[in-house]
Parts: sequence; structure tokens; C-alpha cells
Amino acid sequence: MPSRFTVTTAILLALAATGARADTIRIGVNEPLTGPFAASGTYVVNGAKIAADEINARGGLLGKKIELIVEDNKSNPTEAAAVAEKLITSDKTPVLMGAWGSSLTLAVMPKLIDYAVPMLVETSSSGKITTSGNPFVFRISPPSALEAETFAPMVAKLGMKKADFLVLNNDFGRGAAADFGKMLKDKGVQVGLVETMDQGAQDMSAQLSKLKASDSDTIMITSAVDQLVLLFKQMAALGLKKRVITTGGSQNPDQIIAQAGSAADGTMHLTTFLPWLPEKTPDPQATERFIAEWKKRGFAFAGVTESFRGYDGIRAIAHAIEKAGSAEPAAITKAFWSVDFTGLNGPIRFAKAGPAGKESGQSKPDVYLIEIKDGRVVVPTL
Amino acid sequence: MSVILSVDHVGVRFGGLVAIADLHFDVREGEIVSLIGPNGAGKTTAFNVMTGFLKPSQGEVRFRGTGLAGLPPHAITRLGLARTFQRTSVFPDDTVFDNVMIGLHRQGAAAPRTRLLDTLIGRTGAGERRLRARAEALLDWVGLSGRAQEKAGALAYGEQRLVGVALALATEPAMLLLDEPVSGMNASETRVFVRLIRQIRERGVTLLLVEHDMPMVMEVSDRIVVLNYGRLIAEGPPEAIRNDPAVIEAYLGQGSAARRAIAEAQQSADTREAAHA
Amino acid sequence: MDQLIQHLVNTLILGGTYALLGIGLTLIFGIMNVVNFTHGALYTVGAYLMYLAVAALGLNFFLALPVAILGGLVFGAAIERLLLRPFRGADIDTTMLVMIGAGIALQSATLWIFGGVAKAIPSPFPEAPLQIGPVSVSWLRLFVLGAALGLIALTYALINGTKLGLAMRAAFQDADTAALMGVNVRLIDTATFALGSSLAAAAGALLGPVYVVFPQMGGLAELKAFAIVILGGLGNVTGAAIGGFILALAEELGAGYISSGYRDAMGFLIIIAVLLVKPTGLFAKAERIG
Amino acid sequence: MSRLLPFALLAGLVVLPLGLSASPYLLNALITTGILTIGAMSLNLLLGFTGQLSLGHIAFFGIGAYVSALTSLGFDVEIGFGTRVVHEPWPPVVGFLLAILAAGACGWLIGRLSFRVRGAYFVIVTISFAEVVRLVALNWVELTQGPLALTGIPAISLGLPGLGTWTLRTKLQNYYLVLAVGTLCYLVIARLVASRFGRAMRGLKENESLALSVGINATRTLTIATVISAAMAGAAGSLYAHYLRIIDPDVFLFSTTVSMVIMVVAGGKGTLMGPVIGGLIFGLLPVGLRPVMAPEAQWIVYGIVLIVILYVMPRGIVPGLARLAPRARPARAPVL
Repeated sequence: MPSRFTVTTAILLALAATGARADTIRIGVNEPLTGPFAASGTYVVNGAKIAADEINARGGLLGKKIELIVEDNKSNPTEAAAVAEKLITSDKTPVLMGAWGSSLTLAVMPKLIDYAVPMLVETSSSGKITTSGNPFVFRISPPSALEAETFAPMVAKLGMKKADFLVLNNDFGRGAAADFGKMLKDKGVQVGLVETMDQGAQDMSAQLSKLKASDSDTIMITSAVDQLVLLFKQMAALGLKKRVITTGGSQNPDQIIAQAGSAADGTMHLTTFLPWLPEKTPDPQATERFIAEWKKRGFAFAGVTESFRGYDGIRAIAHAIEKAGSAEPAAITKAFWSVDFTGLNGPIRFAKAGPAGKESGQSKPDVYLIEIKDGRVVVPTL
Repeated sequence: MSVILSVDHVGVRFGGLVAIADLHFDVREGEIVSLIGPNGAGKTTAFNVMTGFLKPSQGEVRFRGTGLAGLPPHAITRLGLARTFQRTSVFPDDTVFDNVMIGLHRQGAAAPRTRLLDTLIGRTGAGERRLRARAEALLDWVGLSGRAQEKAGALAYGEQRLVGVALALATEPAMLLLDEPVSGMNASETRVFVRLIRQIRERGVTLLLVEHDMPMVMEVSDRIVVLNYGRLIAEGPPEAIRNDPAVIEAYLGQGSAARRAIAEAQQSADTREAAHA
Repeated sequence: MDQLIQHLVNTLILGGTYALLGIGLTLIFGIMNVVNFTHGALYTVGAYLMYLAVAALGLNFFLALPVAILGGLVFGAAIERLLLRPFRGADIDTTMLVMIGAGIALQSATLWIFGGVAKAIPSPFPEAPLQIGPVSVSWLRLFVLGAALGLIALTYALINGTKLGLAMRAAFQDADTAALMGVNVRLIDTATFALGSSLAAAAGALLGPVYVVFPQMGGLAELKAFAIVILGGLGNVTGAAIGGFILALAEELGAGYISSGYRDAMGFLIIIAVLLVKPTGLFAKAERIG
Repeated sequence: MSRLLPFALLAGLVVLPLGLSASPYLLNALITTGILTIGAMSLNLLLGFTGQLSLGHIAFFGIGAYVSALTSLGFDVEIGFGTRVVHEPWPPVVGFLLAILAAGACGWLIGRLSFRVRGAYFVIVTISFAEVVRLVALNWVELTQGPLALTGIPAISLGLPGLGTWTLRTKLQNYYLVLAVGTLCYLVIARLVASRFGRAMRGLKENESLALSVGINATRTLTIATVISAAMAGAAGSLYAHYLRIIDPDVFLFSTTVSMVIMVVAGGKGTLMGPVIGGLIFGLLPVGLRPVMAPEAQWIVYGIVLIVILYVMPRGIVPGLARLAPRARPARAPVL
């Protein structure tokens, strides 16, 4: 069982970490390994490990091996803050990666200021993360506003007239509804209903019945993969046949195809990675290498849409450490600004975001629109 | 003497089951009255109605002229009507002394607001010392001083009964309802208890008992009220009740235990008459 | 109007499984006086057993269902034997805490064994829904409703028509008297807990294919089961059955016409409202005191 | 001997940080454990001394956290009919006091509403209340920021206007603040339990009919107990908000209530020291387990430890050990 294997590895690593080893450069990884986001967090950690092993195989950084200290934040913001504290003060990691969900990342952020340690944010999409004036935050995932901006040119081509929203009732979902809603209005598309659903909710037929009765042509959905599977099945059951576009980057199309079957046919998804068509990614060789290694380790292919973030995250951190020339938090923070390489989902270089003087770093990844057709992922021609 | 408690055409029904059909009697101040009847006659139900644990389906109970309808049990206690319980008569996890201290709850209620404040800042105060003295006096009075520091739940059954009485007396009632106070007591304990009942009356407390021990009932009561199948079938002084054909009939209809009870009652009366002669 | 009809159909479909969940919980409370905090975990176990049987063992869908239900029965019996029996005579709070401990352990064990990634159980029913006028219902959900109603009927028959049921009803009225009359109360306890657990597992096994299967799926189901049981009156089987449909109705209409964000709050608001108006539940009979 | 235990423990907790100053992580664990322990102590007032199990206790904690956070952050919400409520930020200390008041008021409400029902019903009413409050915190985004979390909550600062203020930013300061509040709560509970009011609570727990029959007003007593208990939980919630400086609707998670219940029951419900000992053990257990086992396995152990404690020491650790100790005093004798 892959997840079990990785968790055991994580413990072994954590155990190893308790013995002080000055000959390694430690990177703290703060991810949800239990709780509702356990699956995604585990994928990210596995991706991170591939990057770490790759770097170490090439001889490490600054003449030292890198070492990931992986901690579980239990999908809980309080725990995420506590874990950050432990990683920084107890394990003395000079840089962190985390913490998957926006609420988790937001909880960690004050700790970064307290201890002046930088963190690479690999998944969270809330706008707040880069606009609240935290100069220790560097994000490679797109906030929903950026996602909406990249999607804007496709709106007219899709022929959208009126869109309803069905979003997760949290920062992730509501943020997406706000940003996409604004963008759509600017493009002359009407915005109808904005329905929400709770994170753990399993039966959305009430919301879907309402959406079915509305006169819009498109439903924009923001949620994680498990709920998307449920939604597509329930839409099929209700005979709800409208254009569906999902956002947020946690969709995992392969899992959708495997679990929702033909119910997912025709659905469209905005993603930040194209593992199905490596030749269309910004760095095809790297993509293929990563996917090959992922499969070699016995992980399900479906996980790559999450795990590539962990992979790119650690690579970005490695670039920063190399540029910094030392493994000190202040030097790494400064060096993040000069990181510039091509990640699996586009160039990784940080632009300033947020209030002047204490800007956070935001990279601008590529966003792709894909469609599920006959059980396969295709890039629709618009 | 004036009426202290009047039960005015009270009826209790549980769904279709009639527990009390139409109960009507008075207790006068200073009396000792017993409520008797075969098992299931509705005696405990009557007690529960009088003390607010049960709402009657019809009729009303008045205590010192105040209607008790709708009053919760603790409010009725505060009017001066206290009771004991048939089965569980103590706070089992507390010491006997603390049991009585809990019973003195109302006596400590002089000025609740300032008291709560005193409590929080830690002033125990004179009030608390006075309560402890009261508790000691009450225990002494029922003869349990030696047991004061024992857990009430660990006492013998008869002693638990006494704790129950001390608790009820701690509320300084004008009238006390005793629910089968001597059941489970041996003969000598019962004798002591009868003396205690008389002493309670001497303090000016009116008593109403539910009891199965016929000799005891006959000995202690001024008046007896007999219930059967939720109906009042006889009322009067012990001698009259003992010979009432309706009462004998009611008890004959029951099992052998009840018959033995009535036989004992008659026997005890005979011996007492013999003693008088 | 079409929307309303669709909501009512959804209610019916959802209500069947809610009722199933509620009945299992209320039985255990009524007969054993145990607030079963493993109910949600057993619901999860039922769903994973179904997944194992269908996806891993390749069993036929209709064969896998009884296997999962039987598995729930065995799990329930084991929990009663290993965890509840040593606490016989303990107060309701203690057994409740034992059940909380067992629930935590069971749920974490499923996470440990199966990992956090949700699993889907393939169903043999066609994807295209049954379309009647403006209303659509999936075949799978129709089957689930039928199966749930069938199981409820079976439970009723068991309670009202068998010797075991008679003994259970006797224990429900008064365990001490039942014991005096020769009823093996220990066996009844095991049977009751196993039955209640198998109903939870059945709900999980039926809903697993409808939704997806993941370790935390039981948490919300458990809270809803509590709501249903309170609605119907603790220990009242018929009340729980009706309570299931009422909760489903409230959720559907609440989400459909008020606000979908508060959908899951409906159940709890109902609980509070019911307890204010009729604290013993909507369908409780008058209780005898004294 | 056991009379000295609380003093010894307090002394130990006062000097403990001197040895720990090198490890902010452990200090952090102690602070959160301390805050949860205050919650457990408040829960014990209800569960241990009146016998009412509040499984929605986290609601009071969370309400305290939100009230305190919103008081010190300020807000601007529309409450319908075009009316806006605008609140300018007040000092965190005011937030702390308002948190106590607000949580106490909610306790009063719940007490009034739900003491018509007891036992299993009370349990489920309290769960429902907590769940409704959580959903409100999640959905009333304009006020609570919903799942976006309230961030930037200021640290508690002590002091008077004009005399300057002292802001508790460091862990050590927060540690002593939590210890002080915890000690105060302990003293209040100890006083309360030994008083006439405490006797009334015990009476109701041990034999409710008898308690009523000696004139104890059940609803009033239980409601007051709930108010005090809720107010303390609110204080703990406020400390939590100002220490972590971020709160989100997850503060209302059912699992936190379960943790508090475990602390109370394992330590010994109805004893003064029980929740403290239970709180320290179960609060620090995850810290101890973290390096040695997988997170899922930790929770399995947590569940099993709970069952084993209930089986071996059904009344909890403190009474269990008191029984083992020679010349044990009656477990409930009020200390201090």
C-alpha cells in the first residue's frame, strides 16, 4: 500500500532527523497526512521526495545532501501552525514547504514572520496568502484570480452566456466564485446562482436540483476530486446536462475518469499540469522523467496532478538555496527572488504581490483547459 | 384543628391506566395519618402528586391553603411540605454528614447573591459554621452521630432510612410525608423509629405515612386512609379501619402476604386490648 | 414546480438510507442503553467491505451486499463481546466513552489500512437515469431505496415476528424482569448490537456505490443518525424510520429554497426545535414516572 | 500527601519553563495543552460535579475565541434591513472579558433550553448546538471570514491606559498567562465545589428526586453550573485565539470536545485534580507519540488508551491512584 509505505518512510525520516546531523540541509515539509486532505498531502510529499532524491543523486546542494523533515498537520490549521513551530524551532529547518490547503497555509504564515523563515506554498489558492503582506511567502500555485485571468480568453470561444457556480464553502471555493464571477461579468457573461457545499458533504442533489432548474448554460465548479466524482455521478442521476467547467487545480482527472466513469464525459477542467500530454508541457523531458520515476515507485498515475507540486516546490527551494549559497533563512528568503527555471507547469519566477515593502512572491504557472472525452483526457480545440 | 393538607378529588391516569381514580381527604395540623392499601393501590402515586413529582390529571392538592398545581418539587418543599423516598433515600456517594448539609440547602439561602460572591473569594463565613452545627444537631437527634463520616451508600438499609428522615427534617418542614419508612427494618429498629415519629410530631410537624407494616401503622396513626385500585375505600381511626368490612375485603382479595398483614393488625390490636384489660 | 417534485423525489431516496441508519442506532440505545459512537465507523466499515468484495474479490454486486452486511454483523458482535461486555453495569457515560474510543480507533484503522484516497465502487446499473416527466432518478438510487425499505421491513419482521424479537422487546421494556423470566440478556445484547451494526454497515454498503468510500465518511453519517434518533424519540424504531424521512425533507427543502450552506445545519436545528416543543421526540409515547 | 499534590504540581509548572527555554516547540505544546486543560476543567464542572455530559462544550470555547478575536479586530457587518453594525477594535483584554460574558450567556441559554431534558438528550442537544454554531461561523462570512479564518488577531496585552501596556508576545509570557488563568479557574472550581452550591450540584447528580425534595432548584443550579462552566471555556477560547493569533471554524471541531472529555474522564471526573492530570497526559501524549509512530496509528493508540483507562480505572487516574496510595483521603475532599 503506497500511502502506508510513505508514512513509514516519513517516520523513519523524522526519527533520523531527531539525531542532529549537521551534514545535511533540512527542508521542513508541512502537509496533511491524516484528516480530510490526507490523500492530497501524501501525494505532494511523495512528489517532494522524488525531487529530493533526484537532487541528492546529483550530489546535493552546496556539497551537502538535502533532507526532508515531513510532518503531518492533520488537515487542521491549529496543528499546521504547531507543526511549523516544531519544524522551525526544534528541527531547525531554514526553509519550509506547505501547507496544502489555504486555511492551513494562512495559519502557518504568522509563524514565518515570528521566526523570519521562508515558506514555499505549493497548492493553496486563496488570494489572501500573497496579499496580506507576508514577505516570507513564495507561491508557485495560481491564486484563483490568476486562474480566472488565464481562463478569460477562452470564455468567448466557449460561447458562454450565463454561468452558475457550485463551490466548496471555504476560501478555496468562495474565492474562486468571486474571482471567476468578476472576470465573467467583465467579459459580458451573466452570473446566476452561487451555490455552496460543505467540504465533507456527500449528497448535493438538492443544490443540483436547483441548478438544473436554472436557465444558465454553464456550471462552474470548484472543489476537490472526491466531491467532483460525487457531483458528476449525481448530475448524471438527475439528468443535469450543462457545460461543466471545474477550477482550483485539485481535480485529478484520472481519478474522476476511474470513479465517475461515463458520468464525467464532456466535463471540462482548468488544470495547471498536463501529464497526459507530456509533449505539450513546458519541459517535456522533465515531465516524462518525473512521471517515469513516479510509476517506478509504484504510485498510481492519478496522483501526479497533485504530486508535481511537491516536486516543483522542492526544486524551487533547491534553486533558492543554491543561489543563496548558504542554508540560512535570511539568505534563502532573499535568493527566492532570483529563482528562475522551468518547472513542470511553466516558468517558476516570483513576481512581487501584496502591499509595498513587504511583498510576497507569486509565480505565474500555465493554466490549461482539458476535457474528458470517452474516458480520456484531451485538449479541446477552441 | 385547621386543615394543613387537602387532597381535593385528585385523579391520575397514565395513558389508559387509572392509577388514582378520585382521591379526596384532608390532614389536620399536628396529626399522624397513614395512607394504606394493597400493592398497586396508588399510594406512592398519591405521594408523587402531593410533592409535585407528578401532575394530576384532575383535582388539586392544597397545602396550608396554597394550591400546589404546577409547582415544581423544590418549590413545594420550600412551602414546608417535605418527603422521604421508598427506595433511594440518601445521596450515596457523600458522607452522612454531607448528606445532611445538602439537605440544609434552603437554610443557607439567606442572601444567595452575596453568598455566591463570598464563595468565590473564599469567605466561608458564619453562615456555613451555623449550618454545620445544625447538621450535627440533626444527626445527633436521629441517632447517627457515630456514622457522620461514613459514606451514606455504605450504611445499612435501616440507617439509610434515618438519613432520609434527617434530610427531610433539615428542610424544616411543617409537614412530612414518609414513604414506607420502616420497610426493611427489624422489630427493634421499628420501635425506635416509632418513637422518632412521635418526637417529630412533638416538634409540631404533621405526618403522613405510607406503610405496609400494619402493627406499626395501627400503633402510631391518629387516622388511617385506605386506598384500593386508586379509590378511597375507608377513612377513620385505627379501630374503625381494623374492623371495616370493605378494608378486609380489599386485603383478602390480595395475596397471602396481604392477608397476613391484616391478620397481624388484628392480632396486635387484640394483644393491646388484652394489655389494657 | 418541477424543482419541487425533484426535491421530493430526492427526499424519498435519501430518507430510506437515513431511516436505516437511524433504526440501527435507536435499537441499540433502546435495548442496551448505549449511545453508540461506533455507528459512523461501522457505516464506513460496511462501505469498505462492499468495496473489498466488489473491487478486490471481484464478487457480484448483489452478492457483495449481503457479504458486507454480514461483515457488519460480525464486527458488531465482536465489539459488543470484546468492548461492551466488560463494561456491563457501567453507567451510560462510561459506555458512551468506550464507544467514542472504539470509534476513533476504528476510523483511524480504516485510514491506516486503506489510505486517504477515496474509492469508488462500480455498480451494475446503467448510468442513464430513469426519466419520468421532469423528474430523473438513477437506477442505482432506486435500488438503494428498495433495498433500504426491504431491510427496514426485515428488521420489523425480526423484532415483531420472531422469538429473538420477542426477547428483545422484553429486554427493551425491562431488562431485569426479562432476565428473571429466563431471557438470556447477554445474548440479546450481542444480538442487538450486531443487528444495529449490520444496519449501519448496510447503509454504508448501499451508499458506498452511490457516493465514494473514504475513511471519514462515517462522521457526518453518525451526526445525522443522532438527529434522526432524537427526532423519533430515543429507542423508538418507528420514530427513527419516520425521522429519517423528515430529516431528508428538511435538508432537501432547506438547501433548495433557503441556503445550501446551511444544509447540514437543518438536522441540528430540527433537533433543537423538537426538543423545545416535545423533548421526548416527535413520536414518543407518554412515559410512566414513579 | 494528596493535599500537597496541587501545590507540588503548581510549583513544578512554574519552574518547568526554566528547563525548557531552549525548546519553543515543547513550550508551545504546553501552552496549547494548558488551554485545553482549562477547557477540560470547565467541562468537569458539568460532567464531573453535576453529571451532565456536554458534548458540545467546544461551542463555548469557540464562541469565546471568536468574540475575543472580533472584539480586538473590529468588524463591519450588515444585519439586514439596511442596518450596519460597525465595531472599532478594542484592546484584547476587553475581548477576553467579553468572551467570558458571551460564552456565559450562551451557557445560560443552553441551560434554560435544555435542562428540560437530561441524559442522552442533553448530550445530543449540546452536540447540535456546537454544530449549528460551527456552521454559522463557517457561513456568516461577512462577520467571521468563514473558512478564510480570522487572521492577525493581536496578542493579549496587559496594563492600564496611561500606565503603558505590556504585550504578551513571547511563548514564556503566554505560558505564565495560561498558567495563571488555569490556577484561577482551579481555585474558583475548588471554592464552588466546597460551597452550598457545590453540595446542591452533587445532590442533583447523586439522587435528583431526593435533591428536589430537599428544596434544590434543579434548573437553576444546573443552569448556573453551565454558565460558569461555559464562561471558563470561553476564557480558554479567548486565550487560544490571542495565542495562536488565527482562528477558523475548525475550532468548533467535535474531536476537540472529545479530547476534553477524554482528559476529564481519564483523569477522574468529579475530582479537582483529575482534569489537570488528564489534560497534561492526553495533551502531551500526541507530542510524545509523534516521533515514534504514524499519525493514523497515534489516533488508534489514543482510542485504545481511552478504553483501557476506563477498564482499569473506571473512575479515572486520580481516584485510581488515590486508592492505591496508603491512607488515601476521600477522593472528593476539596483541596485548597
